[in-house]
Amino acid sequence: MRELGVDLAGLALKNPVITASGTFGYGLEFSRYGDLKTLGGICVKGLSLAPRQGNPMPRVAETPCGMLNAIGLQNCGVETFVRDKLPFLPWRDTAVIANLYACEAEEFAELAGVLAAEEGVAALEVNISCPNVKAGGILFGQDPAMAARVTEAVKKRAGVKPVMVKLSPNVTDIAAVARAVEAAGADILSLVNTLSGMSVDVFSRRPRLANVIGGLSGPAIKPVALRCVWQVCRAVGIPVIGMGGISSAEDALEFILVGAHAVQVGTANFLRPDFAFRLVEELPPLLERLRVSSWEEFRGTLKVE
Amino acid sequence: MRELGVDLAGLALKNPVITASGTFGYGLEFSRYGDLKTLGGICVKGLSLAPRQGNPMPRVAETPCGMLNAIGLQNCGVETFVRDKLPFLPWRDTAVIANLYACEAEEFAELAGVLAAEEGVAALEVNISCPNVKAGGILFGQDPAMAARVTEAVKKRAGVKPVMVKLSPNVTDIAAVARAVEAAGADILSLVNTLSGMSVDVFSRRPRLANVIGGLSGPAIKPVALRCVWQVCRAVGIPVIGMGGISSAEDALEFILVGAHAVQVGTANFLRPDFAFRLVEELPPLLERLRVSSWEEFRGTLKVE
Amino acid sequence: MADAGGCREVAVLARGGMGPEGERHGLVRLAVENPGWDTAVAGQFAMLRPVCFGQELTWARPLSLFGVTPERLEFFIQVAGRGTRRLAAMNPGDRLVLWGPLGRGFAVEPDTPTLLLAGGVGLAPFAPYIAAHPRPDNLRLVFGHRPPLAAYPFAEMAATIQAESFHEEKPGDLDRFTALLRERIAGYRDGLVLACGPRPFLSAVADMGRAAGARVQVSLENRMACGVGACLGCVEKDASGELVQTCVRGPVFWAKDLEAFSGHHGTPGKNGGCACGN
Amino acid sequence: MADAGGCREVAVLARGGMGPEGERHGLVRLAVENPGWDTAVAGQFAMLRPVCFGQELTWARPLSLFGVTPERLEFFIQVAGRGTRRLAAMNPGDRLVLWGPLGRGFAVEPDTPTLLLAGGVGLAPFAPYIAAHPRPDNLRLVFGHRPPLAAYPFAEMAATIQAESFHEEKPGDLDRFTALLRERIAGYRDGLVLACGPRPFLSAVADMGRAAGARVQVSLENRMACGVGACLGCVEKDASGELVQTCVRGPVFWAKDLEAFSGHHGTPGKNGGCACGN
Ligand SMILES: Cc1cc2nc3c(=O)[nH]c(=O)nc-3n(C[C@H](O)[C@H](O)[C@H](O)COP(=O)(O)OP(=O)(O)OC[C@H]3O[C@@H](n4cnc5c(N)ncnc54)[C@H](O)[C@@H]3O)c2cc1C
Ligand SMILES: Cc1cc2nc3c(=O)[nH]c(=O)nc-3n(C[C@H](O)[C@H](O)[C@H](O)COP(=O)(O)OP(=O)(O)OC[C@H]3O[C@@H](n4cnc5c(N)ncnc54)[C@H](O)[C@@H]3O)c2cc1C
Ligand SMILES: Cc1cc2nc3c(=O)[nH]c(=O)nc-3n(C[C@H](O)[C@H](O)[C@H](O)COP(=O)(O)O)c2cc1C
Ligand SMILES: Cc1cc2nc3c(=O)[nH]c(=O)nc-3n(C[C@H](O)[C@H](O)[C@H](O)COP(=O)(O)O)c2cc1C
Ligand code: FES
Ligand code: FES
Repeated sequence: MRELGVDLAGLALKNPVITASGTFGYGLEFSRYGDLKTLGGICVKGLSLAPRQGNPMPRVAETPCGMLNAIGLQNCGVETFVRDKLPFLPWRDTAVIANLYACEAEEFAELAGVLAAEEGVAALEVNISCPNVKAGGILFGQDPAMAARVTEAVKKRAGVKPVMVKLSPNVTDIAAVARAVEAAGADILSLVNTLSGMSVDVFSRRPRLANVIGGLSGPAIKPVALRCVWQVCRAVGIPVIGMGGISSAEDALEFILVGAHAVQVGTANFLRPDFAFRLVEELPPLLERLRVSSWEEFRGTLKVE
Repeated sequence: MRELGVDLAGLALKNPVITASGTFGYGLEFSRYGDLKTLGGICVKGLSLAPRQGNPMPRVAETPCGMLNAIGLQNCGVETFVRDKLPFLPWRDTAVIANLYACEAEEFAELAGVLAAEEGVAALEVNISCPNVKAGGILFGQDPAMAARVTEAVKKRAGVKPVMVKLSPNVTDIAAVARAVEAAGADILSLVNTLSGMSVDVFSRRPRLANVIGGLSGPAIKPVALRCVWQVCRAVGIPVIGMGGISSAEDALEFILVGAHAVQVGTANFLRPDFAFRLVEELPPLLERLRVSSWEEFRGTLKVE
Repeated sequence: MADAGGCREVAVLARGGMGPEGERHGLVRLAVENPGWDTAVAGQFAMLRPVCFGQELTWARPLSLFGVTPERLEFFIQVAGRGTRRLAAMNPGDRLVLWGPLGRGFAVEPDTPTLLLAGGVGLAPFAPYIAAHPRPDNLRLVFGHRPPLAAYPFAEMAATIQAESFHEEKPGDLDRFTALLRERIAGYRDGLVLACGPRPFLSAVADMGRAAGARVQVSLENRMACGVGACLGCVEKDASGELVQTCVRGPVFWAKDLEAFSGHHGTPGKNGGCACGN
Repeated sequence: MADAGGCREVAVLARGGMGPEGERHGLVRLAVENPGWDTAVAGQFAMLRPVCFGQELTWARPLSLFGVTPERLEFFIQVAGRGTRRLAAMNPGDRLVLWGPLGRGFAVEPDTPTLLLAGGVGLAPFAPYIAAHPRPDNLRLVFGHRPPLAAYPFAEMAATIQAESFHEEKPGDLDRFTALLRERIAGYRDGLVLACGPRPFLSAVADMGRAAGARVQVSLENRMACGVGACLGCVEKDASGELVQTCVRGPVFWAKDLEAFSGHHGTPGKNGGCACGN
């Protein structure tokens, strides 16, 4: 297969491999382990208007074939990102995607406004897996109407930047949220965010995360993620970016087989820091073995009776 | 700790270890591997009014630290169970819990009626993780109102048998379902059932389950299960039975630490067929190490600030 | 005896390539401590779960009994994926959990001419079958294989009974192999034909056996999670349309008793599945 | 150099108990191929992920550099859980993924009297520290331990510098060890005190160092997922209330630069966490 590139509603990627938000820092942390320019895209850590400290320690825990995190969106704030990080990223070669975090729709819109002006930002990814402070803490992503409202608000201020909405798997009907967000104008969907989980230590009788509850990621969640992506791809017409537990080239292609246009890799970046770079290299030989000569010929071709 | 027994709203168990429905056959399959009388309880495979064939093959697939199944509730039917299986189970020593499967509330009630008459049945476990045929296929357990209706219907016909409702984790707000079911008269809650998941093979481009979607179980889901049990224990006053990925004595105690009265072990029975028997033996020394001298002193004592 | 049939943790005693060429082709012979089995029948199997599976690989792997002595159980493993790769890499002293002997083995009719048909690693159960048979002169083996013959225990087996092998190397060979099978099977009217190998091979054998008037047994390799009849993951439809567990009602079945091998189209199953995933 | 600092798969060269008693106490010395590191500083660390972790254990494990030669990197491992158990059981030839050298090491001030304080496996970074120090006569080591001294590489280290050890065996010993530490530290006004060991030990050392007017560095062992500053799982609050990554800004910090070790109560963090679990 010659042409690894994909185009998602105006977001052009040289290959479908994007590093997932929160697992690849601001990108620069990994330049020692590979050439950032070879990646399809980089989603940076969730950005908020003001810098944030996040949750108390401990905030990560290892689980069978996965991990929990409750970082609590520690980040340097959007201004610092734009000033001190973005200029050093190879954004002309690799799509830099800003991941947006806020507690109210207006804040999301304001963030979008700041980033819409930045040439180096290829797209905005809206993290709706976080609590809506005004609505008493229920997650934006758990209610189709609220998810739609955030999408609209961001879309209005995003200018020409494609808006990608990142869905939570912690819902009864993910397709319903996906349809609502599509109707509200989202250009792309990405999923899944982490599964809500918890871990405790019977010896100390304490939770392993100070926040008690955290987000589960890694291979353990891949079956759930794949099911979500499949359901969403059948429910919407806009392009979908799949993620959740991808830790090999085969895993990546599984998401494309069920309908995704591109993938994000998260926890696997912790398996080894050159993981994403290697994944990009492993795709062509695997596609060769599968005799796939274009994405169109493979994407969404799962055979179901 | 001398006294391992627990009492759950009239369901007395000699110890808190119950084998989970669908993973321990009708119990007798395991008599070669241990003494069934040593178990706290046995939940048998989901029973329907008529015998059922289940889904086409393949219907199990291995996943990282877990498995998917889409058996489709193959079972011998409640009559055959009562006639050919129940009499051979040591139900005077070990609580035999019938797991009920139906597509409509009336069917559930009818099943309850049949089993209420059986001396050997200690309790009824209502599997509401299955689609409501009348309501167009949405799962009973995904809608608090429907879950409550099934609970009421079963409760009316259950006579003196404690009614245990088994919750699905595939919902936005499991505490809401738990509260609805408690209000409808459930005596006990058990959770979690499997997570909805999927697995595909990029070489054949086929799903690994003929049914495409199946239920994820095993250690992979333990963090999600533990979070659900914790949330439900804080939301209701009735006893809770925790399960999901338990594969050691420590795992079992984690569920009790977050508030469960007893546990069920499922997929771990496939790790080795004597798993549940060994678990019963491993609890006392571990409790000793933890210096726990009664369940009351340990249950629900997770230290959260 | 109850004890012998339980679940035990045992140690690996020896591992080696099967024949001089085996290791190179992922064909390995594994000997483990015998926890007290004495009554195993050829065609029965064991579930093996190396301690090194940890929690990552959930299921034990089913393997046919290849040899049983009072001290050791032997298995013949072909590397097919993640689990068999780890099994085939075990070293003496490494530990595994094992339960069995499981299922039903092949029919033994000392005085009936009996044809053994093996495809690849399907050769495994026939080693103990031949060893235990009271009238080896009534046995004949036909063995089809892709890796070189020296990677299989064929020579040892051919030393005691009439045996021939067929090397499938290029496309077209399959047709010639099928022709050979048909010819051999034709001689077994009212005789016994026992087959173990890939499913398409078993299907072809069942068809040819029926045509020839032979009584055929096939050994199935359905995916198994528990091995004890509990998970219902390994089922096969019998001739009456009932789904039965391969692990307890098989893995060896009379071909005529299974819908897929009986030549009859079954009735669609009554009361199909549930979308809930249990 | 860029290459040397990358991520590489290497083989284990040797494994052995630390000293004659080490293996029995879960204290193991592991040597692996050096993928080209030449500039490592004592106190820096590597992330090690044995191939045998498979997918079950998600994270690599951080280990201090214990020895560096052009051919080999050496580590000193104390079995603490699932990951270190597997690391400590690796055999020559087994493969692991490794990245580093990571983080910032201990200050080297040749002419400043320098006190090295180690608790248990916290001894590890001081072996290369001593080896590389231009003025070993300016160094002094105090080492507290629970397993027998012969399970540690103490004798080798004591051969080149002034060193003493303290065996904590029974309750009450801790107080006597603390008294010993206080006495030693008291002699280092304006000197350098470097500490590595369990967190309560580091806290006590920082307090005593402050009281004595010594400059103190502590090496933290916060839980780490990535080791490269990306996951924000290993953070520690600095003296200004900022959360900084231990893996890149540490693991060695000046005690005065960290809230928990500076003796000052920090301001509550601005803009706390999010319940979403990211
Ligand atoms: C009764 C019985 C006896 C057997 N005897 C032998 C034997 O003596 N020697 C031997 O080498 N093999 C034998 N097998 C087959 C062996 O069990 C499988 O090759 C093995 O389980 C595959 O596991 P894996 O992890 O290596 O492959 P996986 O990575 O799990 O899968 C590889 C492929 O095999 C499929 N598969 C998974 N489990 C099974 C299974 N249980 N049977 C068949 N395919 C499966 C998968 O879907 C996949 O396509 C036997 C199987 C059965 C049921
Ligand atoms: C910079 C640095 C250098 C280190 N150098 C050495 C060394 O040279 N030799 C050595 O033996 N150990 C060293 N450690 C500690 C070692 O990394 C941990 O003991 C190991 O990661 C525990 O993993 P495990 O799987 O064995 O234990 P787990 O089963 O994961 O956990 C055991 C206990 O340790 C906790 N834990 C998990 N990860 C860590 C961690 N990274 N650090 C501390 N506690 C943890 C768990 O919460 C649990 O309570 C170092 C740690 C750091 C951060
Ligand atoms: C440590 C950590 C931090 C994360 N931070 C964010 C974040 O800031 N914003 C976000 O949208 N997702 C965040 N995620 C979720 C990931 O981007 C991804 O959706 C999830 O981990 C599933 O993919 P994986 O299994 O490949 O890791 C984080 C995940 C991890 C493990
Ligand atoms: C093969 C299989 C069959 C199952 N069948 C049923 C069933 O009939 N009824 C039911 O309520 N749950 C069924 N379950 C769900 C289990 O009882 C349990 O809720 C789930 O597997 C989570 O626990 P575990 O991780 O310990 O397996 C089944 C699970 C498996 C793996
Ligand atoms: S393998 Fe579980 S029923 Fe046969
Ligand atoms: S270990 Fe990930 S930021 Fe330090």
